[in-house]
Amino acid sequence: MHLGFATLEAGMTQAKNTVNILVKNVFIISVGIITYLIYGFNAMYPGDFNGFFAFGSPVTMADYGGEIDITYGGTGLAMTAWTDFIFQAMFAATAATIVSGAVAERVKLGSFMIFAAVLVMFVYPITGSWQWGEGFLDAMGFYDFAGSSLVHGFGGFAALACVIVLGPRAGKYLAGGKIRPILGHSMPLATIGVFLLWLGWFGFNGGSVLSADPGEVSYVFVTTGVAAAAGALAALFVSWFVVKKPDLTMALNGILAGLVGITAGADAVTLYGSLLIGVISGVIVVFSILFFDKIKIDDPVGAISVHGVCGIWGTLAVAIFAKEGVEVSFVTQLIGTLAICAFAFVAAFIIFTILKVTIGVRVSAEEEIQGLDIGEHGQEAYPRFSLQPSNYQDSSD
Amino acid sequence: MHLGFATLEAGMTQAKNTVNILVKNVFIISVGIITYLIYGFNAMYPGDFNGFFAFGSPVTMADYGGEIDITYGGTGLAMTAWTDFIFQAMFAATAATIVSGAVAERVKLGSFMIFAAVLVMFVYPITGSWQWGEGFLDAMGFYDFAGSSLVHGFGGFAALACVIVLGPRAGKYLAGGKIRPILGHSMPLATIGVFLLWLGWFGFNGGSVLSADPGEVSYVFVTTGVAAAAGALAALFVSWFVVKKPDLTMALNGILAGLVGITAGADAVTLYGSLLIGVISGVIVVFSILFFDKIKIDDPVGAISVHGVCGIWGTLAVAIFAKEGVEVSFVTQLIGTLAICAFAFVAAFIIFTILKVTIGVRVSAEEEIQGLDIGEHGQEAYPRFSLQPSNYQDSSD
Amino acid sequence: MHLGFATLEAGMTQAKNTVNILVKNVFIISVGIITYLIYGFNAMYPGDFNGFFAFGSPVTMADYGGEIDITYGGTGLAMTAWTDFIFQAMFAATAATIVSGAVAERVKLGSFMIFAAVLVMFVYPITGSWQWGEGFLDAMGFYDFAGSSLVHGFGGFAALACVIVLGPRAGKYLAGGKIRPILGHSMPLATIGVFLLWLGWFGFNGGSVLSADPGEVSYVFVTTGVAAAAGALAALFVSWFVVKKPDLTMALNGILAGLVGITAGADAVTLYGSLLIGVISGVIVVFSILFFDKIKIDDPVGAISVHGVCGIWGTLAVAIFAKEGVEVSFVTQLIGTLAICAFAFVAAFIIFTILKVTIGVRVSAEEEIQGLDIGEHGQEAYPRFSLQPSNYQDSSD
Amino acid sequence: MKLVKAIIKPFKLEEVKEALSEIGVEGMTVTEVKGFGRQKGHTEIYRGSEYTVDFLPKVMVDVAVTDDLVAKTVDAIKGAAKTGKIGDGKIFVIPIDEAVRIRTDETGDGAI
Amino acid sequence: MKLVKAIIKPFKLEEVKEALSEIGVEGMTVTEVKGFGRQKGHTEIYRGSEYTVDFLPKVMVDVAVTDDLVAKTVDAIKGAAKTGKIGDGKIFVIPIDEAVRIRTDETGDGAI
Amino acid sequence: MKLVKAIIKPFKLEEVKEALSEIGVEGMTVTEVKGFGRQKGHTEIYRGSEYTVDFLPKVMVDVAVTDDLVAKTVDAIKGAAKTGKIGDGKIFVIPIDEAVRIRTDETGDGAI
Ligand SMILES: Nc1ncnc2c1ncn2[C@@H]1O[C@H](COP(=O)(O)OP(=O)(O)O)[C@@H](O)[C@H]1O
Ligand SMILES: Nc1ncnc2c1ncn2[C@@H]1O[C@H](COP(=O)(O)OP(=O)(O)O)[C@@H](O)[C@H]1O
Ligand SMILES: Nc1ncnc2c1ncn2[C@@H]1O[C@H](COP(=O)(O)OP(=O)(O)O)[C@@H](O)[C@H]1O
Repeated sequence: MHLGFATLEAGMTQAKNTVNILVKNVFIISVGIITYLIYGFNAMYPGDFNGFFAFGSPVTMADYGGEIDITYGGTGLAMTAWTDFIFQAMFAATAATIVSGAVAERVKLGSFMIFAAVLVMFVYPITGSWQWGEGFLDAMGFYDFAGSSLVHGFGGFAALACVIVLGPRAGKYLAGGKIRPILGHSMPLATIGVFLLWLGWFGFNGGSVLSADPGEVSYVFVTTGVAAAAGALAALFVSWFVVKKPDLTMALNGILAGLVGITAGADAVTLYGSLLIGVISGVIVVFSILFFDKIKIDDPVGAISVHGVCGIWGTLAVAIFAKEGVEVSFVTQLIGTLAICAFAFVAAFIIFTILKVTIGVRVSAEEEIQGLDIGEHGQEAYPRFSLQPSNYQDSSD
Repeated sequence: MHLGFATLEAGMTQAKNTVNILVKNVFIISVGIITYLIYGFNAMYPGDFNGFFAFGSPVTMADYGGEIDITYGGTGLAMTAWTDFIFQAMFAATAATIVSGAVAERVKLGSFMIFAAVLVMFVYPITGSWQWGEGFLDAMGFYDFAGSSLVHGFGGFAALACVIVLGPRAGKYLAGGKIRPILGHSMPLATIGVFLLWLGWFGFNGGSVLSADPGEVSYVFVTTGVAAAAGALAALFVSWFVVKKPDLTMALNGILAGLVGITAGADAVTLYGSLLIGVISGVIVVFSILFFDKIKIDDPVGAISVHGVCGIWGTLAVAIFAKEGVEVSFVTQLIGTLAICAFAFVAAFIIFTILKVTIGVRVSAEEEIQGLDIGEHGQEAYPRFSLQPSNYQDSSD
Repeated sequence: MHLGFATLEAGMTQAKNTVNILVKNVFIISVGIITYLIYGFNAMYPGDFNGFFAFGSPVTMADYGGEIDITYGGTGLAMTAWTDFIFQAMFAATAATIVSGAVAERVKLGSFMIFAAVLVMFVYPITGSWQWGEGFLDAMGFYDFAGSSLVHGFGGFAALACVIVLGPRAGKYLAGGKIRPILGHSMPLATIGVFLLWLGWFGFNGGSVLSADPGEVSYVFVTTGVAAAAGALAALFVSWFVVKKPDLTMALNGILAGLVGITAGADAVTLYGSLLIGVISGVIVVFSILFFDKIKIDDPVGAISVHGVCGIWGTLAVAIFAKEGVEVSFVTQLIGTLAICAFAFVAAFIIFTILKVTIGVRVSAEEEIQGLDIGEHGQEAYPRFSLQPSNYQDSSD
Repeated sequence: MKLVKAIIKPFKLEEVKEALSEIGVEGMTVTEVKGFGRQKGHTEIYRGSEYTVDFLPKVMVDVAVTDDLVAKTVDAIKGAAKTGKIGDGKIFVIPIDEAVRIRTDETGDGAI
Repeated sequence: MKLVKAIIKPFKLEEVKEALSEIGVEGMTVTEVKGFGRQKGHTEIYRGSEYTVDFLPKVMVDVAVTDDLVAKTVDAIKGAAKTGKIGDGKIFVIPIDEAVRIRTDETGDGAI
Repeated sequence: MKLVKAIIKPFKLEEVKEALSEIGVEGMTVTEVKGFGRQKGHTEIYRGSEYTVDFLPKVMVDVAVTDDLVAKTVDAIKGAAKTGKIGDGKIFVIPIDEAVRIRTDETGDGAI
C-alpha cells in the first residue's frame, strides 16, 4: 500500500525531490506502526472512553489470546486483535501519507516528521474512536465501511489545512493569475503506484469485511473493482473533453477517486450504485483538481481532491445507493463526514501552525530551487551524470 | 496483473510512447471490468445460449446470493459468482491487453480503444462460452484449465490479425531484408512487469482451481512455478546459443512463455510434464520471435509468440503430459485451440479492418517519429529536461 | 520476493550493470526452483539421512497425495508437501540471491551461475536438513522460525566468502585509505525493491507458520511489521546522527535488517521483544555496513550486514526475548547460528576459489569500466541516447 | 558573425531567453552541461563515505548573432543571468566564418 | 582547419552521418541539445494548466575538417538534413587554430 | 584567449581535471557527447537482429584559457587522457574574441 503511495508521489513530483519523498514515506509507514503500537490502538478502541476523546496506552501481550471479544462498529469480530492491529496501523499511516503528497517538494523534513507522528498518534485515534471505538458516530448509526471519511476524508482535509499554512511551491502561480504546471518526473512510476494502490485496496476493503465470509468479501471485491474502473474511465473522458487530450495523471487520479468513493459503502451499496459512485468520483476529482489549482491551493498529487473531496462524496453515497436491507441516513452521513473532516482540518491547522511559528515548516527558497534531495539528504535519486570514473561506460577495445 | 502488462509493455518500447502505453492499459482494465459487467459476463455463462453464439445482459443483484448454483466447465463451483465475475473480467481484459503490446508505438489511441471494447464485450465471451458456458467445446471434452487457448491463444491471434492490418513500425524493416531493432527504453521496467505477471499468474492459475482445496491449489502453484522457471532457463540458454549473448528480453519472454504454456494444464499434467512444457515453451518462444521478425510481423513485445504460439502449444501439451486419471484427447485439444485462435484471428481482422477503412488505425508518420506521447497526449513520460526554472538543481550557496 | 531483490540490487548499483543484475536474478529464481525440484528438496527432508549430510533425489509424483505425513522441525504439518516445496524453493533461491547483491558489478556471469546452482542444489540443503530435516540442530532444540540463520545467515556468510575471494570493485578503495563511494543509480528502484520485500516477508513469515491458525499468523504479521518499522526508524536516525544526513539507503537497509532479525523468532518473541529486535537490527546494520567498508569488504548493497550479521543477531534474539512458554537456550542458538554461518562461509569459499582458479570469477578491468551490460549481454538497460532515427522525438509540424 | 557562448545557472535560463527575445534575438541552442570553477561543489556522504560533487549543473546557451548585435547580446545575457553569487558563469565570444540556414540555403547574416 | 557545427533535427542524424562518410569525413562528435528559434514549440496542458514547450529537441554535430573540405562538408550536411520545413537548423563554420590527436600526438590537418 | 575543446574517454575525466588543476586552470565546462571516429563501435544483437552502436560515449571538456596557457593546457590534457588505444579523442583550439565573467562584469583574461 505504502509502496503505492511512495511511487505515485515520487512519480508526480520532480526528480530533485525524489529521495526526500521516499524517505518521508519510509518514515511514515514505520512511525505509524510504532506509535500505533505504543499508544494509538488502545486509544482508538473502547475501554475507558468517554465517547469523544480518547487516551491510549501501549498494546500488551494481554491483548493477545486468540479470538478477541471486543465488538466494535456494530460488526461482530471474526478476526484476531492482531490482524486488526496491523490493519488499523496501516490505515493510520495512510492518513498521514495523504498529507505527505500534498505538501511535497517544499516541506521541511523534520517538521513533517513531527507532524506526521502527532497526527497518527494522537489525532487520528480520536476521530477513529468516534466510530470504530463505539463513539458518538457509531451510536448515531453512521456508516463508513473502510474509511472514506475516517481515513481518506481525514487525510484529505488535514492535507488541505497544511497546504494553506504552507503555501504553494515557488513559481507555480505566476503574477496575473497564470498557473505554471510543475510536471511530474516519471509517469511509469506514478502508474506503478496507482496500480499497486488498486491492488492494495482490494486488500483494505476486502479485509475490512473483518471475516472470511466469501460472499461478503467477493461482493466487496466487485464493487471496489467496478468503482475504480468507472472512476478511471470517467476521469479519462472528462479530461479528454475538458482539456482536449486524454490526461494520464487524471485517469490515475480517477482510479483512486473511485476507490476512495467506494470505500465507505463497498459492502452496502448496490452493484450499479458502485458503478455510479465510481463515475461521479471520476468526474468530481477532475473538476476538484482544477478548482483547487484555480484558488491557488497547490497540491502536487491531487491528494485533497482524491481523498478529501471524494471521501466526503463516498460517505454520502452510501445513503444514496444503499442496497436493500441497509438502512443509512443521509443526514447522519453528512454530520459524520463533516465532523470528521472538520476535526481533521482544525487539528492539522493548529498543529502545523504551531510548527510553523516555532521551528518552521518550509525549506528555504534556495533549497526549494536546488531540490530537497541535496538540501536535506545530500543524495540524488538518479546520480547518473556524476562524472566519476567508474560511472562511465567506455568502449575501448 | 495489469500492472505487470503495463510495465512490461512500457519497458519494451520507446520512451516517447510510454504515456500512450500507460493510458491504453489503464483504459483496457477499466473498460474490461465495466463492459463485462453490463454485457459480457452474462453472455459467456449459460442461460439462453445456443452453444455457439452468446447474447449478454447486465449482471444484476439477483445474480447475488451467496453460493451460486451454476456448474460450468465440468467443475463444481465452490466460490461465489462475484469472485468468478472479477476473475473472468480480468481474463477478458487480459486478452485485449495482449493485443495492446503487439500494436504499440503506432496504433491510434481512439481506434484501439473502440477495438478493445468491442473485443472484450462481444468477441471474447463468444469463445469463452464455447467452453466455460457449456458450449460445444465443453461438450467435446476440451480441456483448458485457465485459458491457454481461451485467453492467451485468443489474445495472441487477435494480436496477429491486428499487426497484419496495421503494418510494422516505421524504420523497422529496411530495404534489403535488414531488420533494424527498435530497443525498449527500460529493462528494469520490463523486468518488474514480468515478475509481477509471474506473481499474478500464481493468482490466476491458483484461483482457477475455483475451490480452496489446498492440495489442488498447491499442486497448481508448483507446476506454474516450475514451468515459468524452466521457460526462463530454456529461453536464456537458447538465446545465448543462437544469438551469442544471454538476452534478458528473451529470458523474460521465456518466463511468460512457460506460464502461458502451463496455463491449460496446470492441474492436469504431471510434475515433470510441467518441467518439459516450460522448457519447450522457452525454446519455442525464441524461435517464434525470430520467425515473426523474419516475415516482417512487427510485434514490439513478442505478444504473438508468447501468448498465441505458446497458447496453442500449452493446450496441446495437456494431452501429451496428462497425469494419471486425466483423460484428454489430443485431437479434441487441437480442434479446440484452432477453433478459438481462428475465430479470434478472423473476428479481430474484420473489426480492425473496418476501423482501418473508416476512422483509420494508424497515427501519421510524423506522429510516429515524434512519439505518441506528444501526439496523442501532449504529455511526456519523463519530462526531465523541460528547462523550466524549477526543474533545475542549482547549488549556489 | 525476487522482484524485490532484483529491483533493490539494480537500484543500488550503476546503470551500466543493470541488465546483468536482472539476468542474474531471473536466473537464480529459475534455477532455484528447478534444482530444488530435481535434487534439493528430497535432500533436505528426512529419509535416508545421517543427520549431517544429505543426498537428494528428484521429487516424484509419489510425493503427492493431499496431506503429507512428514513431520519436520518439530512442527506438525498442516499444509501439503507442494506448498512446502514452492516455499522452500524460494528460500533456497533467496540464499543465492543474497550473494548476488554482494558480488554485483564485477562478477563473471557464467561463474556466478555455476556457483549459484551448486549452492542452491548441494550446499543449502545440507544446513537446511540440520534443522528442517530432523538433523542434529533440530535435536538440540535450535529455534529458527523462518530462517534468520538457515536462509539469511547462510546467504550473508556465503556472500562474505565470495567478496573476499573476489575483491572490491575497481576504484572503490583509494590509496591512503580513502573510500570512494559508488552511487546506486536509482533510488526509486531500490525503494520499490525494499517495499516489495517487506510485503513478501509477510508472506514468508506468515506462511512459515505452516498452518492457517489465524491467531498464530496474525501475531507473526504484527511482530514482522513492528520489527521492520523499528529497524527503519533506528537506521534512519542512527545514520542521521552518525553521518549528519538522513540516508535513504540506510533506512532501506534498516527495514531489511529488522525483517531478517525477526525472522528467527517471529512467532516466539514477545511483542516488545520484536520492537527491540528491530531497533537493535537497525542500529547494528548501519555500523556493520560502515565497518565492512572500513575493512575493504566491498558489498554494494549491504547484503553481508543485512543478512549475515542481522541473521546471527536475530537467531540469538529468540533466546533473549522469548515469550512465556517458549524455551530457547542462548547457547544452543549460538552454536546453531555459528555452525550454519561457518559452514556456509567455508563451503562458499571453497567453491568460489575453485571457480577462481579454473574459469575465473571476475570480469576484465576493461569490462568493469565499460559495464557488464555491454560486456556480457551487449544490451543496455536504458538505451535512450542510441541515436537511431526512430528513437527521437521531433516536433516538426 | 559571432557565436556567443554563455554558461549560466540553470534556473536563469528562462530569464535569459526572455532578455534575448527583447533585443530581437530569435534563435539559440541550449545544452545541459556540468561546470567546474571557483564555486566549489559540495561534500556529501553516501553510506558513510564522503565524496565531493565537483561538477555542478549548468546550462550552456549558444547564440549566433551578427557583429552589430554582439555587445547587446552579451549585455542582455549578463543582465539576466547575474545573481552576484559565485558560480554565475561565463560568456565567451567566438568568431564565426560562415553560417547557413539549412532549410533555405541562405548564408551569412541572413542565415541567423 | 574549421569546426563545422550543425544543429539539425534529431531523426536526420543517421542520414547526415552517411552523407559525411560518403565525402570521406571520418569523425564527428554529437550532442543532444534543445533548440529555440522560429519553429515555435507546442502548447500543452498538464492537469488543466497550459504550458509551452519552447525548446525542441535537436542534435548538434561538431565536425572538424581541413579547409579544403569545408564547402563539401557544409553541402553534405545541408543536403542530408533538409526537409524544407521550418526548424531544419543551422550550420556554423568556426575557425580552429590547432588540432591534436590525443593518441598519437599528431597535430594539424593530420590530427583530424 | 582560446577555447581548448577536448573530446576524451569518459573515464579519463577525473585525471584530466586533476592535470588541469595542477597547471592552475581553475575552470572548465563538461558535456556528455557521443563520438564517431576510427574507433568503430560494436555490433550487438537485440531479439535476434543485429545493430551497430556507432556512437560511443565521450566527454567533451571546454576550457577557456589565456594565450600563454594554451600549450600547457593542451599538453596537460594530452598527458592525462592518453591510453594509446584508438578512440582517445581530439583536442581543438578555437579563438575567443572576448570573455566575460557574469558575476563581476570582468572581461578579457581576467574573466577566465
Ligand atoms: N576557464 C573556463 N573555461 C570554461 N568554462 C569555465 C571556465 N571557468 C569557469 N567556467 C564555467 O563557468 C562556471 C562558473 O564559474 P565559477 O568559477 O564557478 O564562478 P564565477 O562564474 O562566479 O567565476 C563553471 O561552473 C564552469 O562551467
Ligand atoms: N541564432 C542562433 N544561434 C544558435 N542557434 C540557433 C540560432 N537560430 C536558430 N538556432 C538553432 O537552429 C534551430 C532551428 O532554427 P529555427 O529558427 O527554428 O528554424 P530554421 O532553421 O528553419 O530557420 C533552433 O531550434 C536552434 O537550435
Ligand atoms: N573530425 C572530427 N570532428 C569532431 N570530432 C571528432 C573528429 N574525429 C574524431 N572526433 C572525436 O574524437 C573521438 C575519437 O576519435 P577516433 O577516430 O575514434 O580515435 P582517435 O582519437 O584515436 O583517432 C571520436 O569518438 C569523436 O568524438
